[in-house]
Amino acid sequence: MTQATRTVLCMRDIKKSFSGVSALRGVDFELKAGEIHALVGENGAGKSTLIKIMTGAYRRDSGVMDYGDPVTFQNPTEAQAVGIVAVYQEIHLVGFRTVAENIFLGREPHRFGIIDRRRMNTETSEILERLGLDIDPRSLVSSLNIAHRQMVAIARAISFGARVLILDEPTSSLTETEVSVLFNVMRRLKSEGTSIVYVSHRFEELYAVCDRVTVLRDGCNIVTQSLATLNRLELVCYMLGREPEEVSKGVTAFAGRSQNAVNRPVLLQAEALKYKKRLDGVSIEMRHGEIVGLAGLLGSGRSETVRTLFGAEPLEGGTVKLEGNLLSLRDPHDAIDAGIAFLSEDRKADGIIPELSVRENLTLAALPNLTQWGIVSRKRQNELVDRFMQRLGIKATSAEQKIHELSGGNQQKVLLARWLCKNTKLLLLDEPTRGIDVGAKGEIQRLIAELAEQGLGVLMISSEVEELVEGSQRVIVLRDGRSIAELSGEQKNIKAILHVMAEGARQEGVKQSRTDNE
Amino acid sequence: QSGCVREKTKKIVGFSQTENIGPWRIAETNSIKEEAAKRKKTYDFLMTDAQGQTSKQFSDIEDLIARQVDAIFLAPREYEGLTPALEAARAAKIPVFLIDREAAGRPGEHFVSFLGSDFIVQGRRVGKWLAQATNGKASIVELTGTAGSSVAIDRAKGFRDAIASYPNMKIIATQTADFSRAAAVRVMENIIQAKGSDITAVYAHNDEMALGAIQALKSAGMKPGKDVIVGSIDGQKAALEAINRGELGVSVESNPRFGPLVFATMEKYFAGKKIPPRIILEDRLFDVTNAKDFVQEAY
Amino acid sequence: MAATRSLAVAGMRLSKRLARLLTSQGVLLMLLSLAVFASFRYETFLTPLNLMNIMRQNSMLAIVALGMTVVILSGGIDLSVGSLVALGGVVAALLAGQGSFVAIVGGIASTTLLGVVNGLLVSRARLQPFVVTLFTASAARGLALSITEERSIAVPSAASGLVWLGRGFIGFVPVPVLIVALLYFAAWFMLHKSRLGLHVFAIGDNEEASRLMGVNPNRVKLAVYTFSGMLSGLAGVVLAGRLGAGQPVAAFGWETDAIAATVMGGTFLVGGQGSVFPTLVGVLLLGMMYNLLNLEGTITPWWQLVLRGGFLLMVVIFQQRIAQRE
Amino acid sequence: MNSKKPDLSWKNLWNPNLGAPAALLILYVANAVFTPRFATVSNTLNMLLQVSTTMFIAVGMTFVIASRGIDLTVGSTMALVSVIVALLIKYGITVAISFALCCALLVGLLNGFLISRLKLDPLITTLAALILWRGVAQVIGDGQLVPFTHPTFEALGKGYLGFIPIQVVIAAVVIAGAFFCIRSTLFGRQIVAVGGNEKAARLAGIRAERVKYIVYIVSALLAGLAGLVETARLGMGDPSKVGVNAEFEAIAAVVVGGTPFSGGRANVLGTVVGALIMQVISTSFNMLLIPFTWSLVLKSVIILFAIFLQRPKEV
Ligand SMILES: Nc1ncnc2c1ncn2[C@@H]1O[C@H](COP(=O)(O)OP(=O)(O)OP(=O)(O)O)[C@@H](O)[C@H]1O
Ligand SMILES: Nc1ncnc2c1ncn2[C@@H]1O[C@H](COP(=O)(O)OP(=O)(O)OP(=O)(O)O)[C@@H](O)[C@H]1O
Ligand SMILES: [Mg+2]
Ligand SMILES: [Mg+2]
Repeated sequence: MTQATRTVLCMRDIKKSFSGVSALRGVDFELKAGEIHALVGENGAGKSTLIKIMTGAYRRDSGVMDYGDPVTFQNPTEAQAVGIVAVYQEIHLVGFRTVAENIFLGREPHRFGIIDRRRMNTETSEILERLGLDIDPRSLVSSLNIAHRQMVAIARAISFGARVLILDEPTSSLTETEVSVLFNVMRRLKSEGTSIVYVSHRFEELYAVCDRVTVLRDGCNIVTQSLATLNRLELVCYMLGREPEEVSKGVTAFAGRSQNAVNRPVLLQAEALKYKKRLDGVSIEMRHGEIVGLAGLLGSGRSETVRTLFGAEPLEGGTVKLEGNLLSLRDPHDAIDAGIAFLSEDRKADGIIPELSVRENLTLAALPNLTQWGIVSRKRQNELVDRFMQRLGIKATSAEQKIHELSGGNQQKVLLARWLCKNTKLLLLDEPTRGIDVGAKGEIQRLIAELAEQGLGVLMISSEVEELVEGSQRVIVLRDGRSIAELSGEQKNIKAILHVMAEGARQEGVKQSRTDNE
Repeated sequence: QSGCVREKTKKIVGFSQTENIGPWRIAETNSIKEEAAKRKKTYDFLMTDAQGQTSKQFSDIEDLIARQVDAIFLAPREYEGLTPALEAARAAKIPVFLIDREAAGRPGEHFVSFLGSDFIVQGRRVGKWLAQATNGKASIVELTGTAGSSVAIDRAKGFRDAIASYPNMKIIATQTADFSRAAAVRVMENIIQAKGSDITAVYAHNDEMALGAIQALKSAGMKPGKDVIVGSIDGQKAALEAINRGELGVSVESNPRFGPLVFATMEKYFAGKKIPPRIILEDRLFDVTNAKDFVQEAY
Repeated sequence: MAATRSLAVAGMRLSKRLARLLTSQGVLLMLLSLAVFASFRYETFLTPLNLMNIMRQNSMLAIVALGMTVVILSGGIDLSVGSLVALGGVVAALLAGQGSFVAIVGGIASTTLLGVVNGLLVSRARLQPFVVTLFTASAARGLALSITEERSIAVPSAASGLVWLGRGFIGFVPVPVLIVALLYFAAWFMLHKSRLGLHVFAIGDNEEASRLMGVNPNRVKLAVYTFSGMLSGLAGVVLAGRLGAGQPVAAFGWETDAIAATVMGGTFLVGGQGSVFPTLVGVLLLGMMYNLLNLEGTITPWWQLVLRGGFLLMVVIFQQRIAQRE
Repeated sequence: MNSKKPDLSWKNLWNPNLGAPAALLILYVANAVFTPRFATVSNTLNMLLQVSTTMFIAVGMTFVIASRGIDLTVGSTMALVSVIVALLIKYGITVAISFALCCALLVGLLNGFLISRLKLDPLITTLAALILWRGVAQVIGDGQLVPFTHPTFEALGKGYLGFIPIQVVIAAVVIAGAFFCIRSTLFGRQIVAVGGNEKAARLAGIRAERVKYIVYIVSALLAGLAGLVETARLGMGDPSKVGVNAEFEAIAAVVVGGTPFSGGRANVLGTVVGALIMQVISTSFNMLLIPFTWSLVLKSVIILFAIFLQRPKEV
């Protein structure tokens, strides 16, 4: 057991505002030697901002930071130099450079300015091996999938041998195995005396590795306490600022919802979808009012499935029928016309239009409906925006705030609202609750269920198997670009799903998915 | 096919033109091309366009040398900067005939001869004419040609020489209008705003700019030819028409039709005759007395 | 499982390599086929004199294009190069009376200084490179015209070093060509072997990420614009030596030629991807086009413009096709 | 509690969006004081007259830049329109104008095709097209000036409506239209969305390809309009000098006016202010008779300063 007593890093009364809007209003934070310190809070509570101030990526407006001596970092390089290293929430890597170059960027082994590439590559191999990763150090980062990129970012941070390691939602796109590898590494680093700041919205993870927790709410720190003495419910209450009895029970907000859509008419029939080498025979059938989960390992083709259904990637084989009508999906416009909506897993790249306001982002898809003679009705736009901002509880200074200034969770709500304010029949959700705090997550899950009750069909991808089990009526499992099994009723449990995801559909009693249809 | 395999019986003539913008240059190019076309039987004709860049013109001459032409007509971009090219031609024993502008170098050595007008004299003649027309008392706006071009520099110099002896002739504004009518309209409008009715004369380095200035004067409600006397250089058709309308006072000719002369000079040279180092063209002066007679033949 | 994956990764890398090679060799291929065409059509094309002409004539643009390529790789653009060439040449010519060394150093120093100004405005003041360099270009042009009173300045024959730089030979290799070769090798080495080079690629690719990973983008930007300014000055000095005069109106529009050459070489305008040698091929392709138009000698200037524009467009489309295949 | 430092509050007060209007105001006032006859009605009208062609192009350029593109062909489009209208005016004004604008449309269509369909980079594509179309214009006009007389058509560039030049009126209409378009129409919002994040816009059902197509067409048509006005004003078609460097003037106006190259924002009024700033500078330099060469230097420095005032804040 490490005796975590010495303070490594101490922040007092940190304030930061962005063009007049306060993100942090006087936060105190203390990190002890050799502890894993969880930093939690709702979306927009200020976690990422606090972290960026720690590393000098942002300048604080006021407050002191003590790292042995009082320090002010002008940029992340200075922080790195004294042993404070971060993995930021948005993966920050350079796409067209190799893995090794990314891992050593800014501190390349060199002689007279000439890089020692061999050393860089061998050391990178070692680091990756320690993380159990099978990635060539010379491959380009842009050729890796999100999970691998995330692992590379983590590998980079770990390789510094830092005194303070900061991980901002590192696990949001990792699978269970990768998460457990990461935790082992974190535990080892801790035993070596490294202090770790860990941000996550997944509570199991916090309880699995963290020693203490600091809860932020609305830019203020609410409490700092040992996790051993704080149960989940209390933690949630601190985060949301509500009383225990107000906070609902159950793992996800789906729990206890009615799950009955058998008698409804068929909504979607997708058969034998093919796309490049990634999809090779995915079939999905679903009814109005049904929530269908799509499970699979990373790279199994879940995202591609929904993207092709939305016309975002060209379909190279197979048919898609909506309410019995054959669709020809050349681009998303066609899908939208048919009544399909899609929420991408990559909010920043595929979702928000950063410079535009919440109002514009929210009404983007519905604009044609709000338009007469080519002129957008501002009045109807405002009505719509007001309604949905209220209904989804979107936190923004006003509807005119730029969307990139909102926190991740609120951005996600705006994007969801973008589709809800249109008449949609089928909602395709790719990781709708990734990186979203419990409160907002619950709201979004409740919303999804509500929508389904109103007759909407929802096809949902999630890496959190609980979400699939509790939220959906059926779970379709993909593997290597094929749909291999469909689980419902009793079979739809975590163990079974994980098993099929990993091993294929040979388990007895699991219904084989039909590639030939009835 | 002039570009293809060379017929040894024919001589090749290369013409390196500075640029092909504006009526004057185009008239020059066309004159030389027409003359070459007349001698298709005996000469192949190649032309390069330096697009107003000395460095490109240097390369063009190098290319002509590599192409093994027998003579080069060169309309230099500028006085300085082509000496090395002339030296290269001399080393390759290719005679060079300079037309319309001079270049640094010795005649008979770096080039055979210079054929062209004297720009300083042109400026001087406009100056003299203006002095007479205004009785030695004028407030003059000068519209200069492309900044840095030798023509602009010489025409400015000659004009100043001429009016130096008249104490009451003052240049009250001098601005560049790039030899272009569009630019001249703009610049003149602004100067009119600043100087208003102070302006009594305009000296433009070419006809195009004079025509632009006349337009600006008219739209400002001033009467070119009466309130403001305008003088320029080139003698192009539109200018002579303007003289006939009474808007333009004078246009000193700057003859662009070098074709016959330069070919004749070259043939004399090949025939072994002695060529004078400078062949200066007689430039005429057009004003209200004679413009009518020449308007048809102008370019 | 792991083995097949690493095999797949290796395969993917190989095909990418091949594609990248093609992107650079695409222009090379075009250059060669144009050369073959020309050598059949013009008997004087394949003479040593003509080939040397092509290389020598284009060496100044090649120097400028090198600077441009590095700036573009860093995600910026430098529209001031043409004016800086003029300024460098003019300053050198004005100083030539003081001896060649002073002239050369002075010419290069003046433009390097303006390169620093570009760099500071882009990095420290966070202004957009396109605009900054557009206006420093016109400022530099104005300066060059003002200090010479709009005249060309002859280089006195006493400044033999300056003249040698533009017209001299070492053995049978023209000095400018030698300078180009040295510079391209040095730049290649810097870009691909040094830390600074890696940082140039990194900020061109993703500036924010590089910053968070400990690269100082300001310093890198300052370096690339200074480098580009310096090379422009050098090109100006060489040009002044070659022409025997410093001309304030020289190198008009070279920035667009330099950009075109860079893009023809397959460097992406968004930054982060590309290399220097393909740019050299791009320069030669442009230069050979001019050379062929001259050897043909009968195409009217306006058709020459149409051909140039069309050809450029064709190369760009061709490059795009190759890049898309990746 | 209220112990804010003054310089901090000043920094917060300073809004970078005000940079351009402030610069315009300062320039105008300074000139009113120092330049004789500057602040007169006739000179102001004169400036508006001169700036109007730049205004057309700059407005089109604002659209293009907002969609995260750039259009360098505008100058050549002007030249093309100029020759064609001058050559065809003898067949009647309607024929000439419609044919000329069709050619402008063609330029826009080609740009749109190359950039949105073939996904080429706009800068290099329009650079190549700039050379190409300038050549085509000269081929059509055989490099010559094409003079003509047609009072009705010439009124487009020389006529007055009351005491206001017709082209200023047209410019005002174009500006108002563009402002309205960006602010309130579906198309305007789609341009900004595409410029802000093309992938996301596509996934929200916007046909990004089509939007970009239209943007380049609009830009080309406005350039065509500028070419018409310029030609009418000169009373001749000029394939080699009309519209030279017009693209850079327009881009400068757009950027000085605060529309960033990174796309996703369109500030039409800013562009107007930007164009006015540049016009005030060049007019006053002409009026103060500052030598051209020095005015190049001074003008650049002033404009760089105006841009500097609007630089983004640091976080
Ligand atoms: N660059 C920025 N400009 C303006 N406002 C910002 C900026 N970055 C963050 N904010 C604001 O600061 C507040 C805190 O954001 P921050 O990203 O720190 O939240 P977070 O706790 O990390 O949330 P999440 O869990 O969603 O990541 C939010 O209200 C956000 O709108
Ligand atoms: N050949 C490849 N080249 C580049 N990227 C690839 C390739 N194959 C898969 N990927 C990337 O791997 C990731 C996972 O693929 P996909 O999205 O189909 O699976 P998924 O099950 O949806 O995974 P996720 O949980 O990340 O959404 C995707 O981001 C995809 O872009
Ligand atoms: Mg965050
Ligand atoms: Mg996915």
